[in-house]
Amino acid sequence: MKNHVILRVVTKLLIPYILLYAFYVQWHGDYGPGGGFQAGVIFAAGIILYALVFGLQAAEDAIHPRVVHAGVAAGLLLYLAVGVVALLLGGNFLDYDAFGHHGQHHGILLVETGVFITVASVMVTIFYSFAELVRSD
Amino acid sequence: MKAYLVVAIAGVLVTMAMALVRAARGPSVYDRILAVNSFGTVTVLFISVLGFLLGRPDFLDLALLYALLNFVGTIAILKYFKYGNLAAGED
Amino acid sequence: MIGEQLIGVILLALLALTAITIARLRNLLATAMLSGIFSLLGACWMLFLDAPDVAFTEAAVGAGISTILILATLCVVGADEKQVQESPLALLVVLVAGGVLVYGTLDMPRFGDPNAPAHQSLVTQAYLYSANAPAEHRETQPSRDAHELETFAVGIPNTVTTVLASFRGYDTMGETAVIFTAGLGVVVILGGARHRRFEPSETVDITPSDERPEA
Amino acid sequence: MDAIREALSWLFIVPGALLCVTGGIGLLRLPDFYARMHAAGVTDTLGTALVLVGLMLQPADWTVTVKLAVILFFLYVTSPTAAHALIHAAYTSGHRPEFAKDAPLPREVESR
Repeated sequence: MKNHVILRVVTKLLIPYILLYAFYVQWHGDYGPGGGFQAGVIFAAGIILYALVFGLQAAEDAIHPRVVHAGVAAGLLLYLAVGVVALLLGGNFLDYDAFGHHGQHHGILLVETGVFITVASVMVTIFYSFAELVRSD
Repeated sequence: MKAYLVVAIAGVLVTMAMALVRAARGPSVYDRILAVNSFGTVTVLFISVLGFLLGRPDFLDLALLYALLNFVGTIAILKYFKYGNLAAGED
Repeated sequence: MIGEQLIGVILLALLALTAITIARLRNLLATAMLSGIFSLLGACWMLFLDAPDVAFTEAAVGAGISTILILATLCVVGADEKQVQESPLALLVVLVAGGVLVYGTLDMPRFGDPNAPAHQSLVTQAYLYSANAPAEHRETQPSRDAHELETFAVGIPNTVTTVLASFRGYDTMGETAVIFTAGLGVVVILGGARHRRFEPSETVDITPSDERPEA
Repeated sequence: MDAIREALSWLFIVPGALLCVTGGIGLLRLPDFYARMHAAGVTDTLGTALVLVGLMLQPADWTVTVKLAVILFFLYVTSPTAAHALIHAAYTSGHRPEFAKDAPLPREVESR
């Protein structure tokens, strides 16, 4: 679909906004609907749109599958790390009050970031793996 | 409850029903894609009007999400039908 | 009030119509598209019930990603549903199970009932209180003071986020682990695919049989 | 001021809803895919725009107005593009209107 001019231009226009909107949903989740899970899915949708229009190879060149595989683990590790750091600071596991005055705020943001990274990576991984199976190029 | 919002939501619901019938009946795959795309657009309207009707304008975040994601779904279906896979790069 | 109820009834009727259509179709491509519509309607219904966070998830996952992932799967397996012999026994089992579920709902509190246990529980009150109380509140008033509830103060306006990420942090960690496991499973099973491409003889016809031109 | 706002809301939202219904009827009743495409266009462009502009007139926070404008912008970018890609795919893959079953495939369409 790369040779389809209108589609290509509009996709290029749209992808930054989809990714930006994912971050809006991520950081605004404390005040409105949304959070890490939804943001991760939206972010993955932006990358998948790129893969659909410009081809799987182009997407894999932009974001290598190895990076995505690392992201799958990194998000969960970030989540666990927040818990362990709270433990080391003298609180209970995942007790954000140990982080000080605005601890709850910071803890929730960090944990949501972990969820975001894992969900986005898993969605992109699933898409890459399935599209890989029947690629024609 | 403002009367024009009620009119709007009634019109939007009727349109949703008609698009749904077209998506179910087909007959060709292109009719279905067209109906699904229209349905998505009308759903954006439904969510916006519902937000004002119930006095919850933060529902608009959801409408914005649909306005962006509806396009991705349509392109995916088109690509599937034209190329038989989702990986192809060249035409 | 009656008008609002009517919107809900119409949405549920459209949902039922979509579900019946999906069950009757044998063309999996059309099924994928209609399940996208089903997710959209489901999200509208949840929004109508004033649950924007759930609707958001349903919208992002159901309408955005799952349609694409279903299509990616159909590329591999083809778009015709396998014909199976429909037995009356299966229908009976489904009807009985559905009847039991409907019977179960009869004991549930009425929709929006203020006396429902979920609305009266101390836990609910604590959640709602914590979401609305500012974080500084806790500093000035020690926990054993006046209200027991004030120990819960978090100071984040969105109750759902507070409950998911703070009160139920363990739960959400488990959910993240589940998603991680799903990704791991896909990588382990399909990850080696690039080394063994499908041979041309293995390719499947992705056009559903009722869309194919007459041969 | 409020009376003008009310009047303008009626003027925008009700015709917008009617145009949506018109598009829906066309989607349901017109004879073939290319004709239905026109009907869907009515819903996607003027119907959507009138309803959203009407909602912008409602008294609300300025962020709400901005969000509505952004939604309108994205709908106006994505739906014509999706419609164009759809009709391009249909025509190049050999789908023909009811009244021109044997129309040949134009070279320029084929090569694009």
